[in-house]
Amino acid sequence: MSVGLNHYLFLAAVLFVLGLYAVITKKNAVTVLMGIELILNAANINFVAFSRYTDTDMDGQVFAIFVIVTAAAAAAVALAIVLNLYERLKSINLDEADSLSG
Amino acid sequence: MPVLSANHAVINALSILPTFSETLTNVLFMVLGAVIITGLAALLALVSVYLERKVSAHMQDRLGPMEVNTEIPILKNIGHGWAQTLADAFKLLLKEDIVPAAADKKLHLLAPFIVFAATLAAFAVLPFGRNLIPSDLNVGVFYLIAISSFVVVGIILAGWASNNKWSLLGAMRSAAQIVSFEIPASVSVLVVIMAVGSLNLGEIVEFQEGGIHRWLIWRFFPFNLLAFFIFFVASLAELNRAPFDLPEAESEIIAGFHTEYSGMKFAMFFLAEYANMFLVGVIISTLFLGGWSSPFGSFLNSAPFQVFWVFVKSFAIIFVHMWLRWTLPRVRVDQLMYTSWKVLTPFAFVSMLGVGLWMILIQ
Amino acid sequence: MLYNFATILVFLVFGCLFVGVNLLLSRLLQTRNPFPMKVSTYECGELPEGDSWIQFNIRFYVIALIFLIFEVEIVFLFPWAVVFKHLGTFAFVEMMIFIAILLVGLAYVWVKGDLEWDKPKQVPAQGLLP
Amino acid sequence: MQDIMFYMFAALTIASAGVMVFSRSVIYSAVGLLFTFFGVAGIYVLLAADFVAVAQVMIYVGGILVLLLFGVMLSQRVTGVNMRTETLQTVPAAIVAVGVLFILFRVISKTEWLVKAKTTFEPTTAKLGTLLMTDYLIPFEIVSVLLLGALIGAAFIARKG
Amino acid sequence: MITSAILILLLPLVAFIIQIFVGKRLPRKGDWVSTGAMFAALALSVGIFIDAVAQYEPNNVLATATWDWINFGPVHVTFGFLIDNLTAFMLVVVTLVSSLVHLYSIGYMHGDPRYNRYFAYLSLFSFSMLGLVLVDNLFGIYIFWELVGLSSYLLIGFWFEKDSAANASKKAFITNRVGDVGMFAGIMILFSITGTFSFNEVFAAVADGHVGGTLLTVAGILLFFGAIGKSAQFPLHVWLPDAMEGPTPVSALIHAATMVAAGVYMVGRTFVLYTPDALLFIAYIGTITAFIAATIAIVQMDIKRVLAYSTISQLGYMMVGLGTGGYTAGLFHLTTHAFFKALLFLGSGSVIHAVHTQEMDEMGGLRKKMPITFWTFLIATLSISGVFPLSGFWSKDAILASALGFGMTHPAHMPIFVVLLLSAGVTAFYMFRIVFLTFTGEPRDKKKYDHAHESPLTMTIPLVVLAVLSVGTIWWGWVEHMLVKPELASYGSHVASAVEHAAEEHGVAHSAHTIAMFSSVVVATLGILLSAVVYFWRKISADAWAEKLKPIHTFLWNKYYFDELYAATIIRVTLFKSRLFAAFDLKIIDGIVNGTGRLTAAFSRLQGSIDLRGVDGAVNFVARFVGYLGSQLRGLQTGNIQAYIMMALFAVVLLFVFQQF
Repeated sequence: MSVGLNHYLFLAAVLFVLGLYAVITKKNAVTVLMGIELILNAANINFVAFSRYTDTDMDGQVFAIFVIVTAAAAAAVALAIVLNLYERLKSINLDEADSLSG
Repeated sequence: MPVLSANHAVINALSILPTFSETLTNVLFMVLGAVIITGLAALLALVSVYLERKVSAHMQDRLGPMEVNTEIPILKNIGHGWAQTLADAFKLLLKEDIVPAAADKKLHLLAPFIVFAATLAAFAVLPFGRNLIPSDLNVGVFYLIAISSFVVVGIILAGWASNNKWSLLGAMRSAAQIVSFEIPASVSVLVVIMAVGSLNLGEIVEFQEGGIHRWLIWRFFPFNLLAFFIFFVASLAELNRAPFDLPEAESEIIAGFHTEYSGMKFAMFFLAEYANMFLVGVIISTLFLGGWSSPFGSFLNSAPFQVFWVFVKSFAIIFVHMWLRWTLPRVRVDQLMYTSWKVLTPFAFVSMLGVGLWMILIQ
Repeated sequence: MLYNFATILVFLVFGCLFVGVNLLLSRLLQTRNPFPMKVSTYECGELPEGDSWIQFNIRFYVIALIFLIFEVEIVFLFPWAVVFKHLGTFAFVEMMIFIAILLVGLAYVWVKGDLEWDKPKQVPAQGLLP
Repeated sequence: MQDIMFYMFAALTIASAGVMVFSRSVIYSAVGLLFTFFGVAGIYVLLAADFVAVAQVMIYVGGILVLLLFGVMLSQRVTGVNMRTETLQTVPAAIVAVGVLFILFRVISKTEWLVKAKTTFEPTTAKLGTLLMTDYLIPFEIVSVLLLGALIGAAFIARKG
Repeated sequence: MITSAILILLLPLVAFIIQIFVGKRLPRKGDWVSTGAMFAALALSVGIFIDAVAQYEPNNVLATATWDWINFGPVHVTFGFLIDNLTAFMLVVVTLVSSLVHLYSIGYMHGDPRYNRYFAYLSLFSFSMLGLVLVDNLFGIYIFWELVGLSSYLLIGFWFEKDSAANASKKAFITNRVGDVGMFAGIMILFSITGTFSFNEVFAAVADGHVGGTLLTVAGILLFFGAIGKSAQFPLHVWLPDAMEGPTPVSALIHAATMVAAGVYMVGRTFVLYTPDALLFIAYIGTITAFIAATIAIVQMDIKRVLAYSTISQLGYMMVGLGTGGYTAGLFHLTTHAFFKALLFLGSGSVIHAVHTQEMDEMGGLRKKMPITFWTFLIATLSISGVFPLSGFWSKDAILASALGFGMTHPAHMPIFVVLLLSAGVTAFYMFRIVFLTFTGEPRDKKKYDHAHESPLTMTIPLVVLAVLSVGTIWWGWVEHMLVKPELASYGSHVASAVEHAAEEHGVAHSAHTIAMFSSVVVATLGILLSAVVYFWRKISADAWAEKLKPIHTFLWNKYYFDELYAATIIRVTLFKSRLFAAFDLKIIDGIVNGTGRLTAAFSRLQGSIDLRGVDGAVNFVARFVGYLGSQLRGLQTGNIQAYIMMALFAVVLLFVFQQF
């Protein structure tokens, strides 16, 4: 059966859920970041798939690029924060980073 | 797709094989290309190792490897220890592959795969002749830069897998070095792209055909030359060679990230390094020195000569690389970073600006 | 266009194949005598002491960060460069603005001294950077 | 041929994503992530988005993954290999994940998409270039500001830390 | 003309104001102020009268003036003066008697502590009386009507320290008010129909049939109620005898000449309004009053009370005159009566002044002591009894003639004439009884007799002037000509009967006139002779007859027990009602109030408890519940970001699941 739009969407959905699972379960902040990257990738697949399979010409891809770029910026800042967190708490397990105080 | 139809025609013409369906011929041809290129890469690596040792020897007024020879009659009388690297290869084949106990077995094994595969993948895009481009990728140059980032990851993994703080430190350092020199390299490549107007390596070369004066190095006079120089220096750093060979500098941190590697895995890294050197050579010749176009314009511009010119130009560049290795003193780490960020990057942007303005004003 | 990518994929596969074959070959031919001393981590000959990890200077991260931001910038530059010939000066000015903004970033990082790569102070392995 | 490629890449991506999610060690997740990015790049190629594929490889693998690895290196006190990343509340997370998956599948299968598939594979870089410069100029400039902000922010935070 | 009318009206008012505010500090306590004002008004009135006589037109309107008084929305109430022959007559009568009384009071009230206030009240009374006469609309009349009532109340109760005076003034005022209510109702009926108060508009409306027959009769009767109250007619006459408590000049002015005449004047002014039935009603009331008053007067010993009853009786005559269509006769009798009755009162005043007692059995033989008073008194008595040449004869005769005429045309009503004739005789009898008892015979009280002396000049001059006026025979011609009954012809159909009634009467007039004249003279002389026999020559002893006719005597002595009757009925009823209301008020209202008080107290206690336990309880419960909820929820806020994401996603899934079903 030829590969239609739904296949890509299903793939994206699976990736999304895996990413979500990682974000929820992993205690290690970096892994959580990886999970987030995974989620963003899933979204990107959808964008490109729609750009390919519907009549919006290149918008999907441009959007995908912007997502990639923003993801990069986000990852950079997030990681900086994680390092800072590590500096303070000597560990980057998220469940230990639950106090709001300074 | 010109290549495709050409290959098809050639095979049918040869009618060696029964006429296959279109896709099968494509696959067949791809595999053929891949085999040739891989063999070429390996061969070239060995040759350049040999060349390296010969050149560095002669530069230091000594002979270099002379003894190793074979009994085979024709090859025997070449002399000059031509089979030295072949012998080394066989040696490494037989050497024991020591994997440190504390190392992470799987990653230790995976690292060479990633590095070599990435390097080889880069070869797919190189234009050896008008129709001799294994994969005439439209986003060719951009792909090349992307593939180099695979190597970085491979190096970091290698450093980490060997669980040796010196190798890890070496890996991090070489990664940082490659990473920080990648920016000026990319920007200088951009300068070329702006001039040519396409990412396809074939088109870049066709843009430069017709004699040495059309080579990109001379056009838009100062800026392209500046870009060439920046790219040349940046590629040196990315190869971890010569003045920037800090990571596996003998006097510094042992053998850098592949200290814990021995035997065939070490050979793979070594091979990847020299293949990379040749790769950089071809890239520089394609981008700046007119690729397969002969310096004399249309003369000597037929198919075999195109390949000839590619090899001549790339070996010339390799020679310069080697030359620099034994002339320039090693650079300190902070000087390394200084050159990359505070010298090369600004000048790269300046050249880009220059070319841009030049083209706007002239148009 | 798909064909080209296919070739790349084939090249990748052959790359791995080449490495795989060689490693397999060497595994068959090599002599094996792993004894503890040989397999311990190589410390220029001395005994390896302390864990293999030492606290890294934050500098590596900052470098990677700057690299990432500029790489993203370059990703945006490439399509522009490709169509640079056909675009008018207006696009050129736009791009100059784009680059100028990011050069401001570079200047900031430069001024703040994140690019200097001073020698890491000799700190005992276990110690933490202040 | 194309379908085979799709299934191959899809399998690769999902497998590596699985490795990333279910692996104990952070490094293994990183490697998993590497192959996921590579798989996703392959998917983009199949969707005739060549520039995006290469950009994906370049930024994600070359940039973000390197950054993540650096981050991991700099934040791991524990020696060597056994860098366990414990997990918490896995069971409820699994249930919720399956639920969300179920929801997404229903939604995807239920809605009829306005499918108008394209068959040709044209190079996209030139079009992207023009598009970026014309229609998406403002986001383009905003992205530059965003990047500047991210750079300064991250540098500042990293330095302060 | 109008300016003089205004002046006439304002002079007494100004005098009153001056008197009230600065009276005490003026020399001679300001009596000259009010008397002077009165004489000025008299002069002006005589001026107007001369004009009227000069024009010599029957019922001609000398001058009118109207001002807009109230106009809100559709209602336009105008206020103004109407001066015609009737007004001229009344002006002269009122101002003349009033100024004479003022003169007389100077002497009589000499030395009284509230001397100035007395004159102020007199001026007020004159002002209101003049106003009543001048005004051209019903509402105006009503206002001055009340003012007159007020001033009579003040004057009757002048010596308020005497309880009897205070009670008398209250009694007078209340009885007047009862009458006024009827009058007010009548005015309002007319107003509600015609929408206006002024006479000519109301008369025009009546003329062109706007006002329905029965309704007009009812209005007429109600208006007449006012007259009954004011002129002390049959049911409401009880207040006049008690009003004698006031000073004698007051009685003379108010209760003889002017105020009591107001009723008659009002009936005369609004004569056209009365339908035949109303006129019949008036006539009957008049006759009854005349007869009753006359009979009571016979047995009274107090000189002023006798005169009071005689006044009531004479007013009855006037009403009968008007009632039986003798418009001019009634009004003429009013003027003549004003003069001789004023004279009688003032005369009795000087007698009382002299012997300091009002009881006739303590007097006697004062003829020698007070010759002027005696002679003036005798003339007045002759006039009132209807002896031939005097004015009293003419007016009384005219009334009797009209009554007879009426009787002839309506044989059913013949008794009116008979009763009237009888009471005329009785009148003559009791008048001469007074003369004989006071002035002739032996003095019964030696000490008083010696002390008696002729009154000073200020008191005797008015007596003489009045005496001359009482005699005045020559007027009848004028009056007859000047005060012609308003043209009945102008009435609408409903008054047709009145029209033909007048024509007939005209025809019959001559024959009735002669018969009436003859019979009245006979009756008068009989009365006089009978009185002389009993009191002068003492052939028949009054007391013996009193014994013989014991029941009748006591009945008359107690004034037909009217007071007792009223006391028994109205007063007790009112008292009973008041007691009832008081009780009602006490028990029920207070009960209610206390009940609500207690209820509120109980309710507030209840509400308090509810508030304490209920509301506070609820509030505390809510607080505790929220606290408990909070503590439970705190568990959720673990601070673990991933837990939050988990919960959020769980919610999404739940939402989706629910959305499905």
